[in-house]
Amino acid sequence: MEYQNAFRVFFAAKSQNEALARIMTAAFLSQYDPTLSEITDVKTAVSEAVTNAIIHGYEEKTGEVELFCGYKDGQVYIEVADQGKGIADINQAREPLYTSKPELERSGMGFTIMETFMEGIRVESRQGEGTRIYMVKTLTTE
Amino acid sequence: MEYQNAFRVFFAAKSQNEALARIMTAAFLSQYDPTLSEITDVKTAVSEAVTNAIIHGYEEKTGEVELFCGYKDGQVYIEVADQGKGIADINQAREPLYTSKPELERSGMGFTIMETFMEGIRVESRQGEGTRIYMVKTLTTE
Amino acid sequence: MELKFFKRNRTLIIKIDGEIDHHTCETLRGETDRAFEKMGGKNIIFRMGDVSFMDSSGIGAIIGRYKNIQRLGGRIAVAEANQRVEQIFQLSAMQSLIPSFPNLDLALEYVEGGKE
Amino acid sequence: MELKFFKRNRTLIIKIDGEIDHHTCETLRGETDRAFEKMGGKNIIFRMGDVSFMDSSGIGAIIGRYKNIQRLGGRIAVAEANQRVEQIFQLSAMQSLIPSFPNLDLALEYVEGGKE
Ligand SMILES: Nc1ncnc2c1ncn2[C@@H]1O[C@H](COP(=O)(O)OP(=O)(O)O)[C@@H](O)[C@H]1O
Ligand SMILES: Nc1ncnc2c1ncn2[C@@H]1O[C@H](COP(=O)(O)OP(=O)(O)O)[C@@H](O)[C@H]1O
Repeated sequence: MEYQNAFRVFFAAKSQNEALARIMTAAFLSQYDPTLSEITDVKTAVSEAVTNAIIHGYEEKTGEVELFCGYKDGQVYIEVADQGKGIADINQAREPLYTSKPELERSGMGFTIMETFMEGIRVESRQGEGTRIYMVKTLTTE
Repeated sequence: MEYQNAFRVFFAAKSQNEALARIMTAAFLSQYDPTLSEITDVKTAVSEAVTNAIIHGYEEKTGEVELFCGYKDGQVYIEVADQGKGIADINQAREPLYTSKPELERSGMGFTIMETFMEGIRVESRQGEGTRIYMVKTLTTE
Repeated sequence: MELKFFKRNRTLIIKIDGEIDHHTCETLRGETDRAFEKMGGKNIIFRMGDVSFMDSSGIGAIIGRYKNIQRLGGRIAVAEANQRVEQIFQLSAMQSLIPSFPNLDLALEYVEGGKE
Repeated sequence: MELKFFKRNRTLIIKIDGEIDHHTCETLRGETDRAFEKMGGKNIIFRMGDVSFMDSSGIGAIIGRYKNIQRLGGRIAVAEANQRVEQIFQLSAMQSLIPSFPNLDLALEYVEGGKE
């Protein structure tokens, strides 16, 4: 796809970069005069996906997280990817309240939030190879 | 080099992304409690290098700009690269007030500003292949 | 994220300022548990009026505190959550365990109303 | 970046708010030249007290306006530049052509003091 504008960033799988990923996303989005609520929707979804890459993908060990933001014709395209553990059962993972890490006080609501705040979400994952999440959101334009 | 934290972003060579590059840099830096003046120094240097990639490297045509920010032991490492035109004479390019684009009202002060606001700057360039700028800055730590 | 701790009767009140994510939740959890141990008390209220961002990590941390507190017979509530935070609570159906009140007084009334 | 245009005597005053970079300079140049043509006048003052960021593109744009104005016998000055903006002016030795004043009154006095 030919995006009107896009960036792709790779950053260390460290929890302080969750905020960095949100700021980058918000700064990119703000070029397109989104509503505050749209910015927060996308930031929240990105935060969930990046957090998952760090704690589930890499299990809080070293690794690199990839974040892509693209814009085309009023739609924002997000990708978040890791080359970590992968997801064995994607359907189970996407169930509300399911978490494989209750000991870390995870709520199991990450995927549900991504699905609620974005329009489409697609999960590609292979065990031992990693996970890539695709999300889309249409911005209201005046 | 093993950085304590780092990101590498690739974005479209569009002038609105000059601000995006500055925001990303500032957000990364702010993890390390820099002074406001240090943030501005690095933002200004990044802005010069990214602008150069867009207007000189790609001559305002399509292309991708790369920005790297790394942190290690109190020092910030910046790289800005393009795969554009390249610089024929690097010494001439670095002279204060030299510009190859006076018709665009460039001041020829970009390199001088990078040198003033950062501690070390290294320029790698090959005609027809592109340019990569390396810059370092030590943050004052309390 | 910044945290401020107050004690009112037998309730620890935690005022949260800033962003709640997986990164800041570590601090939120640790400091809350430490304050609860040090200051004593039975119940917890999270004042969330100045929370500028929250993702699902916040739900995990609040439910985690609920589990600890509940074992000791205490109650937990949330006060002043904005619309966005409220929406995330609703998604998680957390409110059946941890009610959310528009202001501190109502939250206090609820938590202090628990049995001795 | 936001621009506001005022006219005082024979001087066009441009108040710049926000960030000056290569991207916003296009607007800065275009709108300044249009306003100068429409509002008439002889001199230009850039009020820069609310400039939050400026890189070397700003120097290029100001010198560009200087060249146009000077041809018509006008003067150009900068007012209220903060320390950072001032530092960038100094690096470029621009101040020999375009003086910088702490306030608008001094800048006006200078530009209006040019010969008829
Ligand atoms: N990037 C990932 N890599 C590996 N496993 C993942 C990844 N993202 C999600 N998962 C799996 O999906 C489950 C559900 O994810 P989610 O709904 O975000 O809840 P939570 O993060 O609270 O566990 C996780 O517990 C984990 O097992
Ligand atoms: N990324 C680049 N690709 C090609 N040429 C460049 C690049 N960066 C700088 N140059 C050359 O170096 C000159 C001086 O750059 P600089 O000091 O930033 O001044 P300015 O951008 O105002 O021209 C430019 O005019 C250009 O010829």
